[in-house]
Amino acid sequence: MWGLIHKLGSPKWFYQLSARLQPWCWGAAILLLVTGSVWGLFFAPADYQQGNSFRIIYVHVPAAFLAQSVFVTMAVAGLVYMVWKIKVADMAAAAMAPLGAAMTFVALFSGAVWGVPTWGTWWMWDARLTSMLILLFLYIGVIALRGAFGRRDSGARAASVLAMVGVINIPIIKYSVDWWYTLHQPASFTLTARPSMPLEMWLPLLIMVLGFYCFFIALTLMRTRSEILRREAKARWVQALIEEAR
Amino acid sequence: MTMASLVEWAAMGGHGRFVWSAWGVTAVFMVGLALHARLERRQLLRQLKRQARRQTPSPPRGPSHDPDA
Amino acid sequence: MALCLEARQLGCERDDRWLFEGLDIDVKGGDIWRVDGPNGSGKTTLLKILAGQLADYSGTLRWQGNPLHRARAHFAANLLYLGHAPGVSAGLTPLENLAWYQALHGERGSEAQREAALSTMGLEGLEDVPAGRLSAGQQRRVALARLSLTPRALWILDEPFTAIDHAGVAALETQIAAHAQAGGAVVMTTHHTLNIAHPLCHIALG
Amino acid sequence: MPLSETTRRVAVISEPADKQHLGIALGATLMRDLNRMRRRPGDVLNPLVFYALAVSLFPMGISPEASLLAVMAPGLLWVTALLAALLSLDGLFRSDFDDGSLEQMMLCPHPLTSLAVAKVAAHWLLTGLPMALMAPVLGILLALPMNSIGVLMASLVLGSASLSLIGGIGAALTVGLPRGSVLLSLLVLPLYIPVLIFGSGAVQAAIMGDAVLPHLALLGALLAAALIFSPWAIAASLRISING
Repeated sequence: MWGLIHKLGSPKWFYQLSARLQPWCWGAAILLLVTGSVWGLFFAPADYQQGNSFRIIYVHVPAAFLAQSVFVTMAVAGLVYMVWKIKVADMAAAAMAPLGAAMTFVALFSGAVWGVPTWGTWWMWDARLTSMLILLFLYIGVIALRGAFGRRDSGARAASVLAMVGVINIPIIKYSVDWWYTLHQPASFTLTARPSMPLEMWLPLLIMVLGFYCFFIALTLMRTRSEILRREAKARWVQALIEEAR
Repeated sequence: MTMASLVEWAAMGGHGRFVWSAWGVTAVFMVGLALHARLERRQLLRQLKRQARRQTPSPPRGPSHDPDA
Repeated sequence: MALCLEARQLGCERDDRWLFEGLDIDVKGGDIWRVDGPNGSGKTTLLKILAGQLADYSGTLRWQGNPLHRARAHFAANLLYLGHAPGVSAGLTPLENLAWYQALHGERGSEAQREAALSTMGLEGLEDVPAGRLSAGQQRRVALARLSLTPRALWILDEPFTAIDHAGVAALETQIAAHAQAGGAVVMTTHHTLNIAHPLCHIALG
Repeated sequence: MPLSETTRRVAVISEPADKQHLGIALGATLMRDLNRMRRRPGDVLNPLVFYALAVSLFPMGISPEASLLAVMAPGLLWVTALLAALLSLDGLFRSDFDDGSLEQMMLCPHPLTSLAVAKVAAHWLLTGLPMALMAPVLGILLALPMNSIGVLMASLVLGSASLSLIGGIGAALTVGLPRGSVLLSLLVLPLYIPVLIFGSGAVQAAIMGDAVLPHLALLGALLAAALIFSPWAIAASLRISING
């Protein structure tokens, strides 16, 4: 077990493994995203209440899922880096943070736009949108803290601690915001309280969610590989790699 | 798919503005992130090559032009 | 039991640059180790690693036979560390500083003990002056008063002579020599030419 | 300078520090901070003056109309208390970090987590408690109904303890950074939101005559969670900042 962890953790081995994995992920991501989009935009029936603005769900929900799972993944990668000192885990955490922040912003923007036809205003302090806004601040905090330290591995460790503290607080924040929202607007319409979506609406959503996750994996692999090259530039295997690329 | 039905579909029953702005922003971010990652990688490789070239004076290259440079 | 702190293949990498590597050090009772090297050669980093303050180093560090991170509390009870910053807080008087330092190691101690320690460092009459108003040398002396106040087997001193006048330096050198003769161990760095009546062991860095 | 004991052999202490020693260390660290603040009252009074000043700005910004202010009083009192606590967090570890006392705390035989709790307790006694005692006066300024004054104080006492603990993590993470205080608020404010929600919720419930206990119970639960997790996070962050 110990040998496997360290072999898995060696940047060189990860670099080569991800080289093989990456094209498959990109292929799957593009395939899933295209089919999901076409299905969601063209063929899925419009919602009887909201009409076509319902189609925003095929972008909003996957982005919201991804925003939260990227933060959790980042916290787990931070824990792996802090406990087992595996540098690749921290490189992956550093690579995925901006992606998570971007997905949070996308979820926030699409959620707000989705609310316009139903609520008539651009911003509505809906429980889920508020939690998403706070999640965006947590992302910005982690990214800003990572960059604030002179030495890279101090910044990495600080960002890992903050990601772990943040991930413990996400359910607490979500619960308190939901409680706060129901206290002040008990009866109003909430976006996600969907009774049960019919299959032809729900299936494209599943495909889009899978597409978003494949996109996330592919992009994180690519950015982690760049991070490996940047941090291991002095290693012999990187020099050899550069040599043969010249 | 006549032109008329295409325009009618794009209008999305009046909600077109919202649907396309949401999808548009998502597409911009995802494509932007992907392109940025590729650009970042290409710049990094070029920078590493320059450093490698600076440290080890490379043998005088023949007339063939280096495609990557 | 005899004091022994052994380091095997000690190495430290800072920003892709190896400050030092492959260091083997055996600190035993009666040793005075002096770490030499130009500025920025990692002297302070080495002392911080030996004091158990920095964790990211390569190689092994053992205290009384078992790994340092497992025997941390026992090791800390026998360690007296003096860093660049003396560790004397400006808002408190020297007596309060020493009282807090003793309490940090679990000893309540007595006012008389602290006054005696301050007077050995030539700080009579300044016991109740807030440390913020003392000079750098006097603040350093308040920190050095700990050497006689709390007897510890292992001293790790990072440039203890900074801002100390000649008389103070001589007194400190005799105190260090006495500590080594009494069976204690000292690991120190200084740019000052030491003349101590005790054999010195050297570690050259950089 | 006579060297009194030259012949005494230097003994290697073997028995580990027991509970009684830990109590001495924690008590001394707590008293040390209280003494230091007694000498420099500015550090204690600044957050309180800021709290009073910020609260009295709102009527000028909104309207002197009592009924309007009364609706917003719980939220305003709680948000300004939160910002005042944030203001005083920066100094929590900074002076110890600069003069080297933090190094001594890390190298003493006692766990850094318990010393961190002692530091945070001292900070709470010097900012959280005085603010809770001062809040009723400011409540009157904002025409806060009288029946909710007691709950306001109780929620501030409970809430400010969690604020100090969670803020301690941010302070420990940014203590080594030159312009750390701006980053500190960016890191800590999102984590303050649950405490703010249940704190001001308790006061609003008291005004409307609803049940107050669930709110205070949730504040207590947040405090318990903070007491469990934040000392570990503060100690880990201090070790990172020391090496930084």
